[in-house]
Amino acid sequence: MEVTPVVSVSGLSKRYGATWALRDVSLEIAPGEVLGLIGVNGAGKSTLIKILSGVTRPTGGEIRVDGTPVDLRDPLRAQEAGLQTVHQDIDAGVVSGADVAANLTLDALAPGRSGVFVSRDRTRAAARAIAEAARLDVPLDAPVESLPAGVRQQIVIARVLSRRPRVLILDEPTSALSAAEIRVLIAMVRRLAADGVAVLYVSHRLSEIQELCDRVAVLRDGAIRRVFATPVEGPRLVEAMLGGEVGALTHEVRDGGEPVLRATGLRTRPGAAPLDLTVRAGEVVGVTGLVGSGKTELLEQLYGARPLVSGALDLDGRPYRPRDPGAAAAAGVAFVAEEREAQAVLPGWSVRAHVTLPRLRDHSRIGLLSRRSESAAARRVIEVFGVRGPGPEAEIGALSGGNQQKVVVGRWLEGRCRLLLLDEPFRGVDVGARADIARRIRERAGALGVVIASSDPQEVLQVADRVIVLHDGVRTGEVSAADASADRLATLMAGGADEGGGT
Amino acid sequence: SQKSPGTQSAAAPTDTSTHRPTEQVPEKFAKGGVHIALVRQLSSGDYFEQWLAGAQAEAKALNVTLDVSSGDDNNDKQALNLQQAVGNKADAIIVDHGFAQTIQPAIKKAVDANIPVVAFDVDPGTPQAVTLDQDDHQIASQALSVLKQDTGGKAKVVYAYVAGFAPLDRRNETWTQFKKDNPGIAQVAKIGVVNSSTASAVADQAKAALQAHPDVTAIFAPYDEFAKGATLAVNELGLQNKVKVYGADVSTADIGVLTAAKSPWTATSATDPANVGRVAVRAAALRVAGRQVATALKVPPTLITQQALRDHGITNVQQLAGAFPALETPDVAPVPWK
Amino acid sequence: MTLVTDGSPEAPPRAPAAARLATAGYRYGLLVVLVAVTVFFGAARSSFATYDNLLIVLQSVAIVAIVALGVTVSMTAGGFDLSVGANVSFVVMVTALAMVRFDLTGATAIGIGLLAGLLVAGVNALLVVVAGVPDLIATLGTMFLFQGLALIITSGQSVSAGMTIGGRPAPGRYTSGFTWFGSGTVASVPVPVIVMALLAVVAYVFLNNTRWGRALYAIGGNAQAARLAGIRVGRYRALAYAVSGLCAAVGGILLSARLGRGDVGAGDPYLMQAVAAALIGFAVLGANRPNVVGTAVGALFIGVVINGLTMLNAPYYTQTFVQGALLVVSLVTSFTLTPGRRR
Amino acid sequence: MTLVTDGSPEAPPRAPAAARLATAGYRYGLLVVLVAVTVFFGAARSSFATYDNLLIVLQSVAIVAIVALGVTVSMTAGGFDLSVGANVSFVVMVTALAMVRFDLTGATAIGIGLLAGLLVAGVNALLVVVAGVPDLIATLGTMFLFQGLALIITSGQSVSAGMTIGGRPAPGRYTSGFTWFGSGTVASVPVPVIVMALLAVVAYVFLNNTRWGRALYAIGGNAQAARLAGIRVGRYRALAYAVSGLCAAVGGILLSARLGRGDVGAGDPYLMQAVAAALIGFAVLGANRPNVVGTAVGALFIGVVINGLTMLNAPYYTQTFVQGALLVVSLVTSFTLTPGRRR
Ligand SMILES: Nc1ncnc2c1ncn2[C@@H]1O[C@H](COP(=O)(O)OP(=O)(O)OP(=O)(O)O)[C@@H](O)[C@H]1O
Ligand SMILES: Nc1ncnc2c1ncn2[C@@H]1O[C@H](COP(=O)(O)OP(=O)(O)OP(=O)(O)O)[C@@H](O)[C@H]1O
Ligand SMILES: [Mg+2]
Ligand SMILES: [Mg+2]
Repeated sequence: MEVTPVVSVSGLSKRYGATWALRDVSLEIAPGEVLGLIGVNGAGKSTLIKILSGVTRPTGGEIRVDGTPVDLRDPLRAQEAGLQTVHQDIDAGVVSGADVAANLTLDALAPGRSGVFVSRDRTRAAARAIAEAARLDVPLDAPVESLPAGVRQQIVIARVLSRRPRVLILDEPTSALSAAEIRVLIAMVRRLAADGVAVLYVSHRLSEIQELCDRVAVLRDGAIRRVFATPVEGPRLVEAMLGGEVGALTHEVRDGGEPVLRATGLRTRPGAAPLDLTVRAGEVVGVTGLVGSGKTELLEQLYGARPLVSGALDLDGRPYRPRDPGAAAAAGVAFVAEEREAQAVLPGWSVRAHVTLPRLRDHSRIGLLSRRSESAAARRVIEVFGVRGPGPEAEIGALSGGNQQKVVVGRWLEGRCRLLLLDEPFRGVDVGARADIARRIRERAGALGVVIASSDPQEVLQVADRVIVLHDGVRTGEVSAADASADRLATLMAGGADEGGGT
Repeated sequence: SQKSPGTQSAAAPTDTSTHRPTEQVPEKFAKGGVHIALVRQLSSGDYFEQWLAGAQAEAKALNVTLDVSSGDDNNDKQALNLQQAVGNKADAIIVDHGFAQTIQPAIKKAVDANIPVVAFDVDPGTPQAVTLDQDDHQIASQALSVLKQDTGGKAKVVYAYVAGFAPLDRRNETWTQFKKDNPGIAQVAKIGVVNSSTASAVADQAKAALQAHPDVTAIFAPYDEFAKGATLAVNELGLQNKVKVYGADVSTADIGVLTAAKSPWTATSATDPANVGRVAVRAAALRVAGRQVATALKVPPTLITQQALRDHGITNVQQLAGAFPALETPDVAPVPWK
Repeated sequence: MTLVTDGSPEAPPRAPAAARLATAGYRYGLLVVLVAVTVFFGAARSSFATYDNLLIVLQSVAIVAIVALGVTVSMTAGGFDLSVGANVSFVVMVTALAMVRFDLTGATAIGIGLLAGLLVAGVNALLVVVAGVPDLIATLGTMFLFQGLALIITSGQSVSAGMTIGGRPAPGRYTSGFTWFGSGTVASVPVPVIVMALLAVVAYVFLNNTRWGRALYAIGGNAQAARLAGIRVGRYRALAYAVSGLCAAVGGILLSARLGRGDVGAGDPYLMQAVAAALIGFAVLGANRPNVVGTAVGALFIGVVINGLTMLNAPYYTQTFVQGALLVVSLVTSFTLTPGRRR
Repeated sequence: MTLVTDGSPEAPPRAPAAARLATAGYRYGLLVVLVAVTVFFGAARSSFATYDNLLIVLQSVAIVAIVALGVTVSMTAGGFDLSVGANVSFVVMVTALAMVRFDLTGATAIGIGLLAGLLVAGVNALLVVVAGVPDLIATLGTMFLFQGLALIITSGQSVSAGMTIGGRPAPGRYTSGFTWFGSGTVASVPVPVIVMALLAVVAYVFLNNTRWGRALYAIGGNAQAARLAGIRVGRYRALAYAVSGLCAAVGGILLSARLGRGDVGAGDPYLMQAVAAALIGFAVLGANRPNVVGTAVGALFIGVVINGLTMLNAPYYTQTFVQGALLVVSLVTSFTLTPGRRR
C-alpha cells in the first residue's frame, strides 16, 4: 500500500554566489517516520532545513505537502503547512530581554493565534503548560539571556513542540544538551512519531541517528548520496558522509612534562568546595560534567573572563592572575568560548579577520596591519584544519557551522600559546572534522597544555589524557583516560562516588 | 537655539540718565516688593543679554524685582510662562518678542486680570497694553540709503533674507519697496539660513552666490549675523575692493568686524538693546504706579558707518553711546520720580 | 543600534542588604532625583508645589511627551524615528494652511493633520520595510524631506490669519474649535494634558498588554527569532512607524492649536526633546529598554527642572547645565548599581 | 551569521549581468547621484565646475566633515557620540575666552581647546566605560552638561575682542596666527580644507590599516567576541570617544578661528550635520557600516547640493527638500539593490 508522504521535495537546489549548497535534492518523509539527515559540515543540511522552514527560498525545485505543491514564502507559511522547525542556531530562537514565559509563548503573537489582550497570568499559565508538556523545568520569570545554552535550546524545542507539528524538523537539537536531556528528547520524538508525526532529524552524533531513525539520508556536497534503512553500521554512514574511510579516533595517553598551569584553591562558584588543578605541557586535560556543573565557570576564571572566586594560579612557574581576557591572552592563554555565534563570530567579517583578531599585534608593525601576513595565517589555518569554504576572504557566515568552529579553534594555534582552553569545541562539528581538530590539537599539544570541557564523556575520552569530572560545581573525581570508560564517567557526573583509581 | 534675526546688540547697562527726580517716589516702589515679570521668547545671544542687562539695571534703579522667564524659542512655552506670570499676580508684565497669535490669548488674560502689559516687538492685540517697537522699516531704509549713495543707484545686489521672522519681514517690505523705487538696483541672488551657526552658513552661501554672479557689487544683509557671514565670504574671496556689505544691528563683535582692516561691511543701522530694555521697564513701572503712558512707544534707530566708528576709535558697544547720543532715548517713557 | 554596553567588568557579588539597596537605587535612581528636586523647589518657592503650577508643568511637557511616546513605540521594535520633529513641523504647517489658506473647518484640519502624519510614517515604512534601508538613515532622509516640504508648501513663510497670498488676503483663520485643543480646559485641566494622559494610558496598555505590543518588543529583542516564530516583522515595523507618525501628528495638531499659526520649523526642536525623554526613560524602573512609564518620567523630569529653575529666577544659561548634571547623576546611580551589569 | 533581520522577501535570483549592475548600483548609488548632481550643476552654471568653487564647497563642509570623522570613529566601536555639537560649542567658547579674556597666545588657546575636547571625551568615557551607561543616554547627558557649561563660563554672552568684563574691557583679542587657521590659505587652498584632508587620511589609515582600527570595528561587530579574543574593550571604547572628542575640538578650533569670536551655541548645529554625514556614509561603497570614505562623501554631498542650489538661485526653502529627496533616492537605489538584502 502506498502512503502519501507528508512532505516531499524534488529537484531542490540552492545556490549562494558560486557555490551550490544544494543540488537536485529529492526526499520524502512518510507520516510516523523519522528520517535522519547526516553529512559533514557544509554538506547542506541546514540549507535544506531553512528552505523547508520558509527562511530562505530555493533556487529551483519543488516542495509538496500532502501531495500539493506549496510556496513556503516565509516562516509563517511553513508553520501553517504544519512544518515546525528547531533551527541549528539557538540564538535565532530566543528573544533576549524577555523572560522564559514570554519566550515560550512567542508563537502566540503570530496572527490569529491569540486574542488582542495578553495578561501576565494567562501568559504564565500558557507557558507553564508548554513547559510541562516538554518536561522542561525552568523558572518562568528568569531572563533567558541568563540561562545556559542547553536550557535555551530546550525552550526553543518546547515551543516548537507546542505547535503540534505534522512534520517536526530538528537541526542539531542535541548539540547543546547533556546526556540526560538527550534521552528525554529522544523519548519525546519517538512518542510523536508513534502518533504519526513525520520527523526530519539532523545530528552529528551517529549513535542518536542509529538509535532513533527509520531511514538515514546522507548529504555530501549538496547532493543526496545514499539513503540507508536502519539498522545500519556506523562505519558505513561515516564512509558515505566523507566519501572515504576515517581512522578510528584513538590516541596514546601521555603523561605530560613540566606543569604549565598550577591552580590551587579554585572554586567554580562561591560556596563550592575548592579544587586544585595542574596542567602539564603535552597533555590534554578533559573536564566533563552535566550542563550547569561549572565547566564554563572554571574555564572562564582561568581566562580572566570572570573574576576569580578564590585561589591562586601560576603559569610556567610565575604567578598569574588575569584581570581580563586581554591579560590572559597576553600571557599566552587561549580560550575558545562555548557559544560560537554569540561569543566568537563577527557578522560580516572575513575568515582572515577572524583568524588574526586575537593576535593583531603579531600581524602589525608600528600598528599598521600587514595584509600579507594576515592572509598567510588565514591560509595556514584553512589548510591545517581543512576548513571547507570559499577561502580566506570569504565572509564567515558563508561557512557552515562546523567550518566556522575550525576557524575559531585554529586561530589560537597561530602564534605563541602556552595554555589552550576549549569549551565545548566539538559542538556541531562532524565526525571527520572532529577527528581533524582533535588530531591538530594533540599534535600541537607537545608544547602547550590543553583543557577541553565537554558535557559528552565519550567526546572527552577521545581526546583527553586525563579527565576531571564535575558535579554541581564540585569535583567528584579525576581519572586517567587509559582506565576510564564512558559509564564510569557518567556515574561520576551524576555525583556518584569514585570507586577506584584517580585522586 | 540662539538669537533670532532682526534683533541687535548694543550698549550695556550704564545708567546715563541725566534727569532729576521731579516727584516723590510712590509708596509702592519705596517699600519694595514690586514684581515685574519679563516673559521672553528667547534669551541667548548678545542682543538679548544686553537687553536684559539694561532692563535689570533699570529695575534695580527703580527698586523693582524682575522675574525673568524665557521661551527658549518655543512659543508655546512662552505663552505658558505668561500664563504663569498672570497666575502669580505679577504687578506688571513685559512681553519681549513672540508670535502675536500665540501670545495674544495669554495677554488678554493678563489684561482681564488688570495687570499692566508692555509688549515689545509683538502685537498685543489689545489697546490696553503698551506697545514698544524699534522701527524696522527705518533700520532698513537707513542702511539702504548708504547703499544707494555708494553705488549711485545702480548695482547688482545679493540679498540675505529668511521669511518668518517679524523684524526681517518688516525690513523685507522696505527692501521690496526700495527695489521698486530704484530700478537700477537688481537683486541677482537671495540667500539666508538661520540656525545657531548662522554666520558661517551664510558665508558659505554668499560665496556660492558671489561665484555665480561675479558682477555683484553690494550685499544687503539686514541682520548682523547675515552681515557677518557676508563679510566673511567677501574676505575669504578677497573681493574687499569690489563688494560692500550693508547691514543692520550692532554688537561688540560686530564693531570688531566693521572696523577690521579692509572690512567690506560699510554701514549698519541699529538701536541700543540695553536702552530698549530700560525703556520697557520704565514703561511697565509707570503703569504700575498708575501713570499714563503712550500706547505706542517707538525707539528710533541710528545709522552707524564704518567711517564714523573709525573716527571715534570705538571698539565696543559701551563706547557707542558717547559717539552716537541718539542711541539713548531717556525721553521715551521718563519716570518722574527717578 | 545597541543601547547596552558590553565589556565592562562584572559587578562583584554583594551582600543581600547592600544588593537590595543597590537594586532600589538602580530601579528608582531617577525617580528619587525627581522627587528630591521637586521637594527642593517646593521648599524654595511656595508657589511651586501648587495644583495650578502642576498643571502648568504638565502642560509644558504635554506635547514633548506625546511625541516621545511615538518615539518610544518606534524604539520598541528596534527602530528609531528621527523624523518626528520634521513631522510635527509638517503637521503644523498643513493644519495652518488648511484653515487659513483653504478656509476649511477645524475638524477637517485635524483629519488632514493626522493624514499628514501618516504620510510621513508611510515614507518611513517604505524606506525601512520595503527598501530595507537601516532605520536611522531612512528616517534621517525622511526628516530632510519633510522639513523641506513644510517649507516649500508655504514658500518658507509662516502661515497666519490675514497673510497675503498672491496679493490677496488669505480667506480663513484658526477656528475657535481648533484652538480649543491648544488652550481649552476641561474641569480646569488643559486639553493637551488630557490628551497626553489618554495617549500615555493607551500606549501603556498597547505595549504591555496587547499581542501587538509584545510582538514589537519581541522584534526589538531579536527580529530573527520573532520572524521564525511566525511574526510578520515587516508589518509590525510599519505599524510602529505608523504609531510614531500619528503621535507626532497629534503633537503637531496640539502645537498648531497652541501657536494659533503655522510657524516655520516650530516642530524641529521636538526631535531632540522627545528622544531625550525616551532615552532617559530607559533608566527608569530598571527597565533598560524603551518603556512608556520611563518616557513619561523623562519628559516630566525635564519640565520640572526647567519650571523650578525659572521660578528661582536662575538665569537661562544655568538651566541646561543643571538639567545635564542632574541627568548624569541619576544615570550614574542607576547604571553603576545595575545588578547584571554585563548582560 | 544572521538569517534575517527584517521581514522583507529575499531578492529573486538574478542573471549575472543584471547582478553585476545591481551590485554597482548598490556600491556606487550615492556616488552616482553625487556625480550626476555635480554634472547637472556644472552644465547649468559654468562657474560651478571650477577649481575655485571646488575649494569653496570643500571649505563649506570642512568643519562638518572633521566632526563627522569623530562621530564615525565613535560609531565603529558601537558607540554614538551625541555630545559632539556641545563639544564644538564648548571649544569655541574656551578658545575665545583664552585669547580675549585671558590674553593668551593662539598656540595656548589651541592647546586649551584640544584639552577641552578631551575633557568632554573623558566624561563620556567615564559614563560609558566606568559607569556602564548606554552610549546614547550617556552622551546625551554629556551634551546637556557641556552645552550648559559653554553658556555658564561666559554667563551666556558671546566673547569678542573689546567686550567689557566687570566694567573693564577684555585685554586680549584673537591672534592673527589663530584666525589664520580659519581663513588662511596654503597655495590657495584654505587651511580648514587641508586639515580636513589630513585628518581624513589619518582616520582612514587608522580605521582600515591599523590594529587599533580593527579592534574598534571588532567591538562594534560583537563586543563580547572581541573581549574574548583578548581585546581590552573598555580602553578601546574610551579611545574611540577620545578620538571623537579630539575631532570635535579641532572642528571647534577651526570654527572659532573662522568666526573670530566665541559665539553662544555656535557648535550646536554640527551635531545633526555630522551625524547626517556619517549616516549617509553607511550607504557608500556598500559598506553598511561606519566608514571614513562614506562620511567624507556624505559631507561632500550636503555641501555640493547647497552650493549648487544657491548658485542656481533656488530659494533657501527648497534646499532642504532637494537634499532630502536626493538622499532618499540614493538610499533606495543603494539598499534595494543590496546583494545580501537580509543581512
Ligand atoms: N548565507 C550563505 N551565503 C553563502 N554561502 C552559504 C550561506 N549559507 C550557507 N552557505 C554555504 O552553503 C553550504 C551548506 O551550508 P549548510 O549550513 O547547509 O551546511 P550544514 O550541512 O548545515 O553544515 P553544519 O553541519 O556545519 O551545520 C556551505 O558550503 C556554506 O558555506
Ligand atoms: N538548568 C538550569 N537552569 C537554570 N540555571 C542553570 C541551569 N544549568 C545551569 N545553570 C546556571 O548556569 C550557569 C552556567 O554554568 P556553567 O556554564 O559553568 O555550566 P557548564 O557546566 O559549563 O554547563 P554547559 O554544559 O551548559 O556549558 C551556572 O551558574 C548555573 O547556576
Ligand atoms: Mg547546519
Ligand atoms: Mg558551559
